[in-house]
Amino acid sequence: MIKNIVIGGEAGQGLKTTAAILGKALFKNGFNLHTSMDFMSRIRGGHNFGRIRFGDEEIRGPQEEIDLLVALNEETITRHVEKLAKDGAVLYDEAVSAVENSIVVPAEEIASEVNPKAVNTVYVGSILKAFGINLDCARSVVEDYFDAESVISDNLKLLNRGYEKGETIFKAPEPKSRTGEQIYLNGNEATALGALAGGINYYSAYPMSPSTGIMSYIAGKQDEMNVVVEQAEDELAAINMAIGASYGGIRTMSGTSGGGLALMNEAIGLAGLTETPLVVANVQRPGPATGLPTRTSQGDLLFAVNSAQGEFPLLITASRNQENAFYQTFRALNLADKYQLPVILMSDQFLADSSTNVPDFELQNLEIERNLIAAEDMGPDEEYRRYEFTEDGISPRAFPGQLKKQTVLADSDEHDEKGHIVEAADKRRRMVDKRARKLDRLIEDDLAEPEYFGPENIDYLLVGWGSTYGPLREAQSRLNEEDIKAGYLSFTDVWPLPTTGLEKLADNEVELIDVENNSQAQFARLIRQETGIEVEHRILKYDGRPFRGEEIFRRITEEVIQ
Amino acid sequence: MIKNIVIGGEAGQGLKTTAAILGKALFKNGFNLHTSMDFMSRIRGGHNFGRIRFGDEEIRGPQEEIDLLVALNEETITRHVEKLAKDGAVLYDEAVSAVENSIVVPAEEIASEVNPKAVNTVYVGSILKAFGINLDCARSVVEDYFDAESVISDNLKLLNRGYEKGETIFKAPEPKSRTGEQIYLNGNEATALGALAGGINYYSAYPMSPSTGIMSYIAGKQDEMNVVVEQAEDELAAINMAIGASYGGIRTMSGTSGGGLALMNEAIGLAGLTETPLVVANVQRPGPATGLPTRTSQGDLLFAVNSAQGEFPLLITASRNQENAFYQTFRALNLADKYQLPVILMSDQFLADSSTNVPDFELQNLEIERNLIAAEDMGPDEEYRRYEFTEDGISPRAFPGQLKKQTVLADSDEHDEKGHIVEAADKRRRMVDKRARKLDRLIEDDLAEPEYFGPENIDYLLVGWGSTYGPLREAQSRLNEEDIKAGYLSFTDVWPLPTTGLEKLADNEVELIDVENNSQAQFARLIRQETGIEVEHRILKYDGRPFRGEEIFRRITEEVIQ
Amino acid sequence: MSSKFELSGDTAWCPGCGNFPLRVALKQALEELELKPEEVVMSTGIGQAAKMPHYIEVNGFNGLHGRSLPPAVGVRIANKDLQVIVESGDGCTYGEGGNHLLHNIRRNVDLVHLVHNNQIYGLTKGQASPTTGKENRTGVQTHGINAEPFKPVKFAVGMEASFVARGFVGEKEHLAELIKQAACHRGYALVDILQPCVSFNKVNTYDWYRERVYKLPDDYQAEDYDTALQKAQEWDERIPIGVIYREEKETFYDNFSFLDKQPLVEQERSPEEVEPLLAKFK
Amino acid sequence: MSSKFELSGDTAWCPGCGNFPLRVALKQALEELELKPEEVVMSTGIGQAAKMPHYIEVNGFNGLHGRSLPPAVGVRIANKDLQVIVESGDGCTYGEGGNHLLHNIRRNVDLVHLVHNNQIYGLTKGQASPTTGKENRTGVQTHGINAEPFKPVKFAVGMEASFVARGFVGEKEHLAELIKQAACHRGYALVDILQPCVSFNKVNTYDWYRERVYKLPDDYQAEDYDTALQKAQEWDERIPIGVIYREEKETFYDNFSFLDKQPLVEQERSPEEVEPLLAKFK
Ligand SMILES: Cc1ncc(C[n+]2csc(CCOP(=O)(O)OP(=O)(O)O)c2C)c(N)n1
Ligand SMILES: Cc1ncc(C[n+]2csc(CCOP(=O)(O)OP(=O)(O)O)c2C)c(N)n1
Ligand code: SF4
Ligand code: SF4
Ligand SMILES: [Mg+2]
Ligand SMILES: [Mg+2]
Repeated sequence: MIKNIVIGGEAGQGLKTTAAILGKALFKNGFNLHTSMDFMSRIRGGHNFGRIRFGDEEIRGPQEEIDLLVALNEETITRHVEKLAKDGAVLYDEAVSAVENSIVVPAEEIASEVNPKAVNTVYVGSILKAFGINLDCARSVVEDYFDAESVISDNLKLLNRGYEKGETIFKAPEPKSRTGEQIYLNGNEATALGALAGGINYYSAYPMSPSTGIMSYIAGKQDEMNVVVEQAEDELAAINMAIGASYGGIRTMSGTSGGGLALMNEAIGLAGLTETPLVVANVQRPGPATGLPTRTSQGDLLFAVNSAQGEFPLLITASRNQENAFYQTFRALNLADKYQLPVILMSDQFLADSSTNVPDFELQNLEIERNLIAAEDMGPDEEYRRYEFTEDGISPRAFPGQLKKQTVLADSDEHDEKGHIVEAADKRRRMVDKRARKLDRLIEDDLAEPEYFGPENIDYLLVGWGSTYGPLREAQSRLNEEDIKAGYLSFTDVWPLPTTGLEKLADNEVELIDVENNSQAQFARLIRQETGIEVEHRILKYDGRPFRGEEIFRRITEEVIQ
Repeated sequence: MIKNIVIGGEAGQGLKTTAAILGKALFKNGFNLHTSMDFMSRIRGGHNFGRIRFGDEEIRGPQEEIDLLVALNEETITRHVEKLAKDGAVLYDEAVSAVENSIVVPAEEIASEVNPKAVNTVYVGSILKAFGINLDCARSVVEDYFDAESVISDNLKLLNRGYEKGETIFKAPEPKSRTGEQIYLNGNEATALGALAGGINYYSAYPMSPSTGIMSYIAGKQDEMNVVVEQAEDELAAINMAIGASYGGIRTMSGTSGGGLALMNEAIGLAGLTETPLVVANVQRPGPATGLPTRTSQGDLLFAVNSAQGEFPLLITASRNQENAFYQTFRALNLADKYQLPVILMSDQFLADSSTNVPDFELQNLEIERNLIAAEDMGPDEEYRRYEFTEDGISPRAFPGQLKKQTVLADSDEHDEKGHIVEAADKRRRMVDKRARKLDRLIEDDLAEPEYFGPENIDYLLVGWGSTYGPLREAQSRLNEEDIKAGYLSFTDVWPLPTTGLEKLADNEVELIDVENNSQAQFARLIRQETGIEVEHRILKYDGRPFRGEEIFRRITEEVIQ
Repeated sequence: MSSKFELSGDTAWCPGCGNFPLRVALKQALEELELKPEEVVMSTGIGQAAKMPHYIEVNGFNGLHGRSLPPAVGVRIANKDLQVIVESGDGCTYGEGGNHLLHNIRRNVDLVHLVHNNQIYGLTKGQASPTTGKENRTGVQTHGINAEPFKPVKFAVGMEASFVARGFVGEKEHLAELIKQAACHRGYALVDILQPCVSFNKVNTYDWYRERVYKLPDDYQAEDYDTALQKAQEWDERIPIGVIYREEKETFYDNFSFLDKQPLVEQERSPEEVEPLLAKFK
Repeated sequence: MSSKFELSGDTAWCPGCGNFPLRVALKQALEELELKPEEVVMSTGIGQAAKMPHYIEVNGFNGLHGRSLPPAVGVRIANKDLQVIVESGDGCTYGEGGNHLLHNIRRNVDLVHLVHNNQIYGLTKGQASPTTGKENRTGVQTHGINAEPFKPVKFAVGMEASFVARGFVGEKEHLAELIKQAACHRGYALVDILQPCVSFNKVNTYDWYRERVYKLPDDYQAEDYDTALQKAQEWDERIPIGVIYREEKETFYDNFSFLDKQPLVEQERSPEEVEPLLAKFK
């Protein structure tokens, strides 16, 4: 059984705190859950809301139909009431006549007696009560969440009051014991943890929604993890500092959103030409220009694939969910080092700001692979050449000061093996070819084929990349439930495009359906560019909102299958 | 008959002057000619050279085989002598034993008696003599080229001396009277003139080879043409100033090369979202990063097509030669205004720095179409809305101050018809659709199909875009001469990609050959992306040097036809 | 007082924000300058401050973060009859846009530049801006600030900007007066405006500013460079507001004889004008 | 004298260029500092000046035009044991890279920053740079310069950079001494170096500089800010060379306790170190 809570109110009403405490409490109580946030680009006022979906089944994304609507203001009711389930309820500080089940909790009044700032905890208590969930889980979260003793005790008090004033309307799902240890976190946190696990010592960025969470998380761990986090004067500085640090020999990372990636473009080419490992997280929002700063999109795909003037090897990989974000980030750092190239790690606001429960990370299986030259690899009289020609194009990498009596020269002009500027036609050609060979090797050894989900024989094949994974899996299951033979191919690596799996599945009998959070079906275009395969159907969404599984299901049945 | 002169020497030896005077003299003498330059990225030293090909037939590009090699230093001989034609000659200040025809002109010695700085004119005299061409044409060029009386008289003197000391080796082609009035200019000059004819009042840029020539030319005409030319502090300023000026109501332009275009990327999206007309010339050089700053490439195609994060209508058009550069630039300014979108005008070092004779521009047929709203189009109580929804997506455009009691609001966030920030899903969707409709209209009304050259029935179809036009036409003619049934499709508009002509020609019987100055066959990729058509053969060159017609011909016979 | 610059509707600013009194002062100044809305163009970057053209009835170009200045220069070149106002936050102007500030002081185009200096990144929820004081802690600057705070007024006077002032939103009348003077000044005029951010800057509050701010005396010599250089260094303990430095000098326009005749935007152009240029190529 | 920093081979510089004596002074300074080539990293942008790491035996990161400073900061953070030198032209540093200069003065990372100030864009063939004098004409600045020249030393002192000096390639020994002092200074050290461009700058020639340049007297008080502020304004008629301003202050490194222990690049990392962080998410 799955239940869906929506909590809405103005920016500044503490929605984030409510969602965080409630989500964590439900998590501690043993549920699966998915919490997603819909924010406006403002600090106060307007209308924000969060969706918390929880239950005993696997939960992969948000849902539209609301079981419990928690209204921090009246507007929330007006905006969301039509999505209320038949037997849904509204929690508000006065009775709502239009709906059948109206839970009245005058939260502000209640809080004002104890601590007006802690009003959100009243809601948490009443919400748990609505599902008949015992408060224990929430108590420990409150104790963790706040620092000051007095604040904790106020909140515990209000949690109880909220519970007492509330009313049990729903039968809660039975929390089953989840498989193994789990953690509950959002996409930005997962990415940040992947970066830290990957051993970064430096992170430089310029604040930009929705990527800032990565920087904030790492910044909070600077001393613990020996990482310097530097907020740069602009994105040009951020990326060029990171490249310098990487040339200097430490692992580094940067993160931004589309507009920042645009400013970083020239330097991505610099990393490509100088063969400096570089990982940049691009947390997408709808563009172009400022666009919709706090919303979600997959509109930067072809922009990222075709980064920077000229031609150079580049890896673009997209995280499919919170768990994957951690491992992808870790892997990106390894591959950047191995192939000495820039990697753009694609995420988006939906993934970045949504929290879910995932299996605890398996750190013991991870290995940091720097792929640096060892001093003993150098012959006694050999001169170190940063861009030595090798069969697979990968030159031995050293950092300055690493090798005795050897200097390391990296150059943004076309160069020879040592790193000095060259202009001769044949030298240029050889260097272009050398760099290109690295990508051939990467394709052979490390490129991740898409994962396939679904039955063996299919009539329809859904294709998608990155964070649409959750909703797409849900849609695909729903289709199968309705006896529609549909499979789903989930891409993480998108450039170079892995083609084997797709080509195998995309035979003439199968109808392909591209599902993307953009208006131009960029991934379908990329597929045709690289394979000639035409994806005939397109389910596109470009209003800044994430897909919901049921929505994809519905649109496919309406627009494709009919 | 066509003859080919190569003049080589160190940077700083005045090669540019020699080529300019000689080229102009040959032009005045009634020849067709093509002058291309091969520069190193340095001010002095190294090895630079120019190729001047002239004759009585149409000449579209450079040629490898040399008739007369003019060596300003010894290195020139070493580097180029192997390309000397069987009956070719070398002009040098001492006898060259290795070659049959050696013309000895001790130019420095001769010049030192008159004016050592004018040594180049000695060469011009001797070169003309080598072909038995009378000096009259050169005299008038010298009189035009220099300002000071004394410098002119020194140069005239040295022109004569060079002529006297030289020796006639070749029979010159007969200058036929060319059809109509002609002019002789390079690609950057043609682009600059197109911009001036298009009525720009503002040009802002940051110096970057090989685009700087556009800025320099326009800068020299500021007062004459009422144009403000501003060298910006960086490319970010350059493009954002231009966008502001365009919003302000005047026609503007900017120019750069790949690295600068990367920095301008975010602002190209800004022009897209704010629907501000903007023309940017991207004069390509080999990338990524600094690359080969003074050489040629077509490596920025997909980068330009996929400019900036997010999705917005954009036109990419490439000039095919000097004549076309003028008209394309003019047209780009008109289309940017008509569709209120950014246009990237693709050129490259080969086109920018090569001079040729073209028919005088037909100014009387050109019309500047601003497509601004007229005051009388507004109803008496109507509020002006910058982004009014219309059938074809094109909203009436006014500039600030134009309409009484009306304000003009442009916004980089997603916005409503008035220009105010919006976040609602349906409003976003409608605006994305509105912008997209403009491109549909452009495709219908204004997109230029590629030009086709060749016989009706073909076995091979060459496809290319932009400046490879000259060499490709030459190659195609050569193929036809050898009874190979080959046609050539020359694209100027490349995004949106015009597909009709291509789809008509590319039937199963025809083998397609993509010819590009890059390593990744970007245009072939774009074709497959947009049409599914696979271009099976690829003739690629990515060493920073332009194609020569004979080279394409040879490679096709070797690599494709066999 | 209802003003022709009034624009009805909600703002995205927080209740109590210093942007509100700033807007009042701005509207008052524009009224008193007897301008019409269509004669004013506001060019902004991105941030809370930069939303101003959405909340006041003027022409607006709300461009990219960090790029409030360059479009303004373009607009002013296009049309000399417009009053062009650049407006943006401290992050936008002194951080991302620092290079444009540096070079536009040199360019000296006739612009009014109002910086809402709340010493914080408001819209992105409270990271340090270049002007954030060392004593601040933020979600990213968890250690405190890794760099010396940028001092806009000192910087601008050091660069010999032609007009440098500091205002405070707590002194609305005074601020309106500064804006008027900036508009009347011929050349680039920077007004750094102390504007408390009630949501994210818990250090530089209204009280913090009120305790320190004082108005320059009437006999202050803003035309004297050495005086200005000294005065521009004051901060921390006592913070002067008023016109700190003023110098009439050559503007960008003076370099172009054809710019002062008629707004460029009104000049008709025809392709045939290039005819004479073609002669050189014949 | 053959030096371990000597790199044989041709340069792309013009005969007679001021870059040659600059290189001599640099090599001399590095010798006298008793550094080894592998202990020095030079980070440069793009331009004629920026080609230096190709003509001297040190580690080099020859990055993008305008971006000579940021990679240097990264290198210095990675490895505190390296002597990091930023080197680039006036166009690269003061034009395209202006924002990095502005903010790295504030950051105060321990770097030596040598600017080859030839008052022109050399590599792109002679357009005006921010420091080009008003009296110059170029192929783009056909009217002359549309903006006030940028004054690097004045700017840096105004920004309270921790070490500000001016050198002249015509005074090689003196210049070598300045470079050494900059290297020994703890914090960011800017050395603006007057370097004639014989190919494109026909105004600011060796003679032009020689007529104006003078060495600061021995008793000059570089530690006194007001003195420095005054001295930094001298130009045009008389141009002081030497250390104009010097102040020991907090550096970027002081903000991070873990930076001074061991170069970051030598610290081993393991994925399991994040284990304790995961507890918060359970
Ligand atoms: C290129 C780019 N980088 C980053 C951002 C994100 N961003 C938007 S506003 C802002 C800072 C706002 O601070 P400030 O300019 O001081 O304005 P305030 O909100 O404080 O008024 C940032 C970093 C962006 N929109 N574009
Ligand atoms: C992004 C970018 N813009 C422009 C250029 C072109 N460019 C190369 S060097 C240079 C100017 C060089 O001047 P300066 O920095 O003073 O160095 P100098 O050659 O005088 O030593 C320019 C504009 C570039 N390489 N990259
Ligand atoms: S975040 Fe700060 S500056 Fe922005 S509106 Fe709120 S109080 Fe004002
Ligand atoms: S162009 Fe000028 S700065 Fe560059 S090498 Fe030549 S003389 Fe030196
Ligand atoms: Mg601010
Ligand atoms: Mg220079």
